[in-house]
Amino acid sequence: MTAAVLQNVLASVGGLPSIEFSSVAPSIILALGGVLLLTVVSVTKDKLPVWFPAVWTISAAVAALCTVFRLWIRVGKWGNLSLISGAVGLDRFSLFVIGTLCVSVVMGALLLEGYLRREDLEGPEWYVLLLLAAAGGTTMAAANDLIVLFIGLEILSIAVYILSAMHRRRMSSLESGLKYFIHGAFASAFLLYGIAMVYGATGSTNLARISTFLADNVITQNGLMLGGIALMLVGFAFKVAAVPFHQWAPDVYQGAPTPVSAFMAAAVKTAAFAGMIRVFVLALGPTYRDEWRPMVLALAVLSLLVGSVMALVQTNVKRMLAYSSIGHAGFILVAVHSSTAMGTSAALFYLLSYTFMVMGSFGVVAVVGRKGDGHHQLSDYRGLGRIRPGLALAFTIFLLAQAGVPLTAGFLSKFYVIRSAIDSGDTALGVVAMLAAVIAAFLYLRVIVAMYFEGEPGDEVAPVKVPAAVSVAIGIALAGTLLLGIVPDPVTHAANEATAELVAPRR
Amino acid sequence: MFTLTETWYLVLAALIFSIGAVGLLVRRNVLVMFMCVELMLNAVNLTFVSFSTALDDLGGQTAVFFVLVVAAAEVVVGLGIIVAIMRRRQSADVDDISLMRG
Amino acid sequence: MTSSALLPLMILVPFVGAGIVALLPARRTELFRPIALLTSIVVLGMAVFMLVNFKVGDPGYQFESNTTWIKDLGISLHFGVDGISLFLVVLAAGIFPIALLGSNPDHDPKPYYGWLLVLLAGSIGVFCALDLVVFFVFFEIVLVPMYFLIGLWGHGRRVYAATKFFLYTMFGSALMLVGLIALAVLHQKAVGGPLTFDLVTLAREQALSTTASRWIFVAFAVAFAVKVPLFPLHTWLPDAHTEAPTAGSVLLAAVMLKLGTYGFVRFGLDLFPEASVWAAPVMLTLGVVGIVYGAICATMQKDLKRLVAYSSVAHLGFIVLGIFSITTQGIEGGILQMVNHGITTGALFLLVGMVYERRHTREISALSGLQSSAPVMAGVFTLVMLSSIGLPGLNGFVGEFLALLGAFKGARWWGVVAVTGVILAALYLLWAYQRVFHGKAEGENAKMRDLTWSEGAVLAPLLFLIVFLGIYPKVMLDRIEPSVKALVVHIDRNVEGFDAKDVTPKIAPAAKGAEHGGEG
Amino acid sequence: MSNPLSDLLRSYLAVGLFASLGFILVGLLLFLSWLVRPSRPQAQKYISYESGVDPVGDMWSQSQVRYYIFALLFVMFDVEAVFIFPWATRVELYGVFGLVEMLVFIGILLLGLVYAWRKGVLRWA
Amino acid sequence: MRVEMFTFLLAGAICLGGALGVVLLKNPVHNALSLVATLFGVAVLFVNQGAYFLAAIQVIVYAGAIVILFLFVIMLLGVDRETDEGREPLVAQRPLAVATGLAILGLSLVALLSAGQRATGDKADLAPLNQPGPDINHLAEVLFTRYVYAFEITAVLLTVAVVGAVVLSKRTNEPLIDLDEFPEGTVVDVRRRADDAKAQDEVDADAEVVAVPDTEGDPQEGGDD
Repeated sequence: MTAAVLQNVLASVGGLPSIEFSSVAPSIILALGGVLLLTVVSVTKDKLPVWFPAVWTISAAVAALCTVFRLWIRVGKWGNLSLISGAVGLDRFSLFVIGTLCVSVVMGALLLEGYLRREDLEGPEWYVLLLLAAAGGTTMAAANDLIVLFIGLEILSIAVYILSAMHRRRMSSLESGLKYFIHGAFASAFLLYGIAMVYGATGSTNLARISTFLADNVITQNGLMLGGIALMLVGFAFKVAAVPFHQWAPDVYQGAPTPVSAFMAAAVKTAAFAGMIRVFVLALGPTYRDEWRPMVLALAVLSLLVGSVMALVQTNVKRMLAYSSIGHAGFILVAVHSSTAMGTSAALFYLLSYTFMVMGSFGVVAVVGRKGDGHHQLSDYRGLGRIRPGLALAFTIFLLAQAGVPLTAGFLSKFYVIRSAIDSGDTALGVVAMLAAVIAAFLYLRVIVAMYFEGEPGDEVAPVKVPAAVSVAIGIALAGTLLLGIVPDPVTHAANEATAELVAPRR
Repeated sequence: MFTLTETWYLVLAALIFSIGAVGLLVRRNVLVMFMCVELMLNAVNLTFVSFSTALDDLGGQTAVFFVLVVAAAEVVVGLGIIVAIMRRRQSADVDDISLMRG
Repeated sequence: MTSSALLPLMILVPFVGAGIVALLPARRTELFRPIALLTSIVVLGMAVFMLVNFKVGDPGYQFESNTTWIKDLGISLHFGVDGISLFLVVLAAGIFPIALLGSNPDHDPKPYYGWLLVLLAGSIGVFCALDLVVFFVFFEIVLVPMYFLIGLWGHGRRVYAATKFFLYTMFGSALMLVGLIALAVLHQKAVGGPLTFDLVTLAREQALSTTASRWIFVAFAVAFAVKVPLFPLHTWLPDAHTEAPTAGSVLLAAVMLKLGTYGFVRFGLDLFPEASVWAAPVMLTLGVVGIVYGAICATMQKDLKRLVAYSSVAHLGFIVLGIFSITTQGIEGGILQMVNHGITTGALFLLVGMVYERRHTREISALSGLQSSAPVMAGVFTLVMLSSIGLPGLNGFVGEFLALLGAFKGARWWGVVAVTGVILAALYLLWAYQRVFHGKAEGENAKMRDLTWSEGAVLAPLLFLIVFLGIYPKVMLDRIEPSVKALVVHIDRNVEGFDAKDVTPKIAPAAKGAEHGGEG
Repeated sequence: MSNPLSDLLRSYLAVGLFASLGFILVGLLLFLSWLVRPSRPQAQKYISYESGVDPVGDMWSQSQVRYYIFALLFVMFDVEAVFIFPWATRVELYGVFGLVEMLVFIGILLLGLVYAWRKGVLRWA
Repeated sequence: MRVEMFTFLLAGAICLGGALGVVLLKNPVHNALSLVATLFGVAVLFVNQGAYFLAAIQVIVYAGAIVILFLFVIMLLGVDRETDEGREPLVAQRPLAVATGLAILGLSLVALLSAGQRATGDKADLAPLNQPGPDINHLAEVLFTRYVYAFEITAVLLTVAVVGAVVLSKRTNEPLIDLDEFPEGTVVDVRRRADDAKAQDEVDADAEVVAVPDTEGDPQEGGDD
């Protein structure tokens, strides 16, 4: 409890912002975890066991998860807080998102552990960047200030750019890193330009002060405000790979090493959506709702349709999962579009269950990719049902969950989103979303058909070695997908309570 | 003559931003694309400073501070990736790079 | 109604069975069939216990059990059985062991029996679920095992058929999901209070505006039309039936098709009475078109199994006709026909499966003169065929007659056209029988071995039911009538300008003594 | 805008004038000589001058790979320095709080440097 | 007032000229130099608006470090000679790109010009700008008290960049294993290039003593990367 001591030493200095360290504990733990791992491994120079970085990462993520629970109870008692002079908003919304990020870090580390050993790549940098990316994500989720949100987004993005370019022996990994970098930089410039315009129109970059300013006075010439909203939306749409800003996603998912694509699909999307909800639904929701909702509606419908239709023509399973993740982004955009508390909790629940589903699916894809991470064609999955029935069954459950078959997390999350959409009056959007889900179901069936129905029993299938760590990750993902589908009560209850609130900073 | 309001600065910044965006979309050479990104970030800095002066508020200038840091980090990592690719191959054209066209 | 754990148990036992089968190592192939059989026998026992303890005159739900599943969404595991769904549950539980014994899989039995048990759990659950979401969950859960059964153990173009089957139903259920959520949300907005998906409360309170309830009815109707299958959406049925393994097609015919018609009764008439009356003409037309179209297609089929599949389309047309005539007789006839069709078509598919096992072909042209080489099978086939045609004295006739009676009262012209369907039915079946069983038998047809004792034992209960229900349907009618009467009264009360054109049923040898005063 | 700014700029005016004068004069001379001299271009005249010896290899000699990492790290720690400047101007205002704050900042970057050093990236030889 | 207008016009012209130079010129070195011109133009505009410290940083960090890094990379990779823009891989690339560019240009201009935008936010929200004394002090007061959180996570950002730089600059000549993965059509010249790359790497290996340690025979190195 050195943090407490340090805290009141600092607080004693008059006029300075008191930093309750415990409030940002998750981000601190993840960030320091990453940095210390970096130094520990580089100082001890390979005298540490090879599994040390993975264990360190997982324990850091689990520690962060524990602080999330503790803070959840504390927020329950004392209500939401705005801390460190308005930069961080501690409310159950951000805690839920941080929890989801910690889950994706644990699963990402497990997938990496098995993957790196098989590809005989080494170095702690993978895990360090994983932890620092998660730290960036947590700052983004809890950011109450647009600048802090932007920096968090940049930490997350840059770390993932490097991660996706780090597979030395694959040219496509380097290229996916470069392509992701160019699109990411382009998107950050747009997001930043949007922030600048909003700053011009409202006078502050703090979300709480922006919403109070917009509530108090109506801007007659709101050209700046509209421009700002449009540009910020473009920036977020890029990050979330919503159509028409999705061109980068399939190539980058295919090129990047599979555990990194998994982390990208789960964590980057979660953090980006958390940021988007915080900015649009919370800060700009009450006043500028009618301006940004039509744009989000267009993004949602396009993402749903293109995401599911384009996936049908793919033959590479990783590209298929990339397009299906664009479809999922469309679904979450539907929840964001309703811009109600129910919509937000629907989006949160969707993100958590999506993290489990996508991490599990990419875990299986990583394993079937065999040495060299190159075997991702549908034909590589032929006969998987026979040689590794357990793995094939797990992948079937993940795919059916993504299609929305009941008794899985996918069904309930889609159910939640449709309910929030209908509750805020756009039933047509709900129908479109479900039809897109049906189209996407055909994509998932194609993979199941490849695994079980194609290929005579006779022909031999290349052996697939499932490392222990990856099977643990797939186990966790399986448990998450099924438990969230069958016994979702505690999580749905938490998602309902995870409403966010912008607390104005004490001057 | 006209009085110099911040609108002039904003228009200039918008022009630079657009030129940067067009440059990034049109040019194939990766290095030039990076420079265009830097252009866009500079345009944003200019917008921040002109708003900061107009609103008589320090917020804009602190924002420029952090944008600079982010731009620097971005360039370092970007060029790191480019050099890694170039050592694997010679030409810097993006179309050679779009090896994985979908 | 004390909350009895019978129904949840009936759903849980097959899941447990499936779990045991899944956990057993694949090597021990001899274990899976007995475990599956044992589980289905236990479930059948519970079903018989329920049948015996069912209080005859009570129109409400019996054996109810209600535990909350997801508190925030107002979804509760509410199970209950009434006159309408009682016999469907018993049919599902009864037909299952028969389908199990009727045939055995040619490769890897472990997943086969595992998926079959999951299918059993799903089909029982779907008939006794009284919560919209729980019904939807079982409605889709039943999809996955059938997909794998058709896909892995089917014949010919099984992958195409399985995928087509999965996507058709998924499309329908997607609309239904949006419909039921809209129903619950609009209901909560109108009535206030917590969000609830409970069928009983939603049906009782009828809080929706007519346009909204009509739109939602259309969404439900599409989902059920795919399942029934009604004319435009039926193209998946012939493929699914012909490519499915024998057990699969028996269960598909006996249980899966009834989801649609049961859905129309429970979630159409009960939940949206006004919309059902409004949509009745359309549904009747589709039903009648189904009867005539099914019959015509059946006559042209060259594959015996495909012929039986198309005959199902015709029979289901009758059921829809009965239901949407919205008269007590019509609905009773519909429900009765659901059960009879399950028994008759199940027996037909078993017989076709046995012929296929012996001759490895289903082409009618390749089969001729089987009567001489397998007289007992020919006899059994004749009996089942006559029941399918609707020969008076057998179970098919009772259902069809009641449905037509109701149709004549409620929807006269549709009834007239439907009667021609009866004649066509007789046409294609008799013609097929003549080609397959009569004539000279040479080569393979001559040496075909007759029905073995074990196969006879499997078919015996079905044959007994065909005859018994044909002679004494009162045992079923007594249990179905109160609930149907309550349903008609419920419709009458909620829909103005709808006179329950009711006629006292004067059929069946032991005509019921008590006269019905008007609507009763 | 505010006038103190414009007299600051006015003081630079002299510098500006002086510089432009210089440019104009030099430019004028070069232009005049370009105008007058005959131009008979031969290849010999355009080879780069390497103190009389024939030039060897490409004009743009390819710089060594290993100096590139130094440039990258320089940018990073240059930016770090940029943060320390303003901090230094108001140190007395923050007191202990500012000290701890800057120590954390520099500490994290120091760890990054230690990592780079242990990775053997900084060897100049 | 006139002096300000004059410097704005001059610096604005330099910025626009430089920006166009970056986009239109062929030789990357010229692009880099025109980028420097733009940066200086922007710095002058900062001075014009009273943000002196920012102008200084702009020159030091941007022009001083980042563009030099650009030039360094250009020199390192020898891409300075004219790169032929003639070959256009995506037929629809150029008109499509120009169209989107114009759209973006239109968006920005319309957003700003049409409404003759004035900053409409409330005044001095964070802290008043024109207090007495150098602007670096006011900046410092705000930066390290109100934005302390942003300041601390910048350290994490810089560390990520350092790790990235070190990891990505690690040289390896292990063979590429995913070349056969891509359908023949797209990788025709890449495979040829990959072979040249290998040849080039050999040349690199013996030509320079690579500080980035993965040459094998480096005894005192100990466990390298």
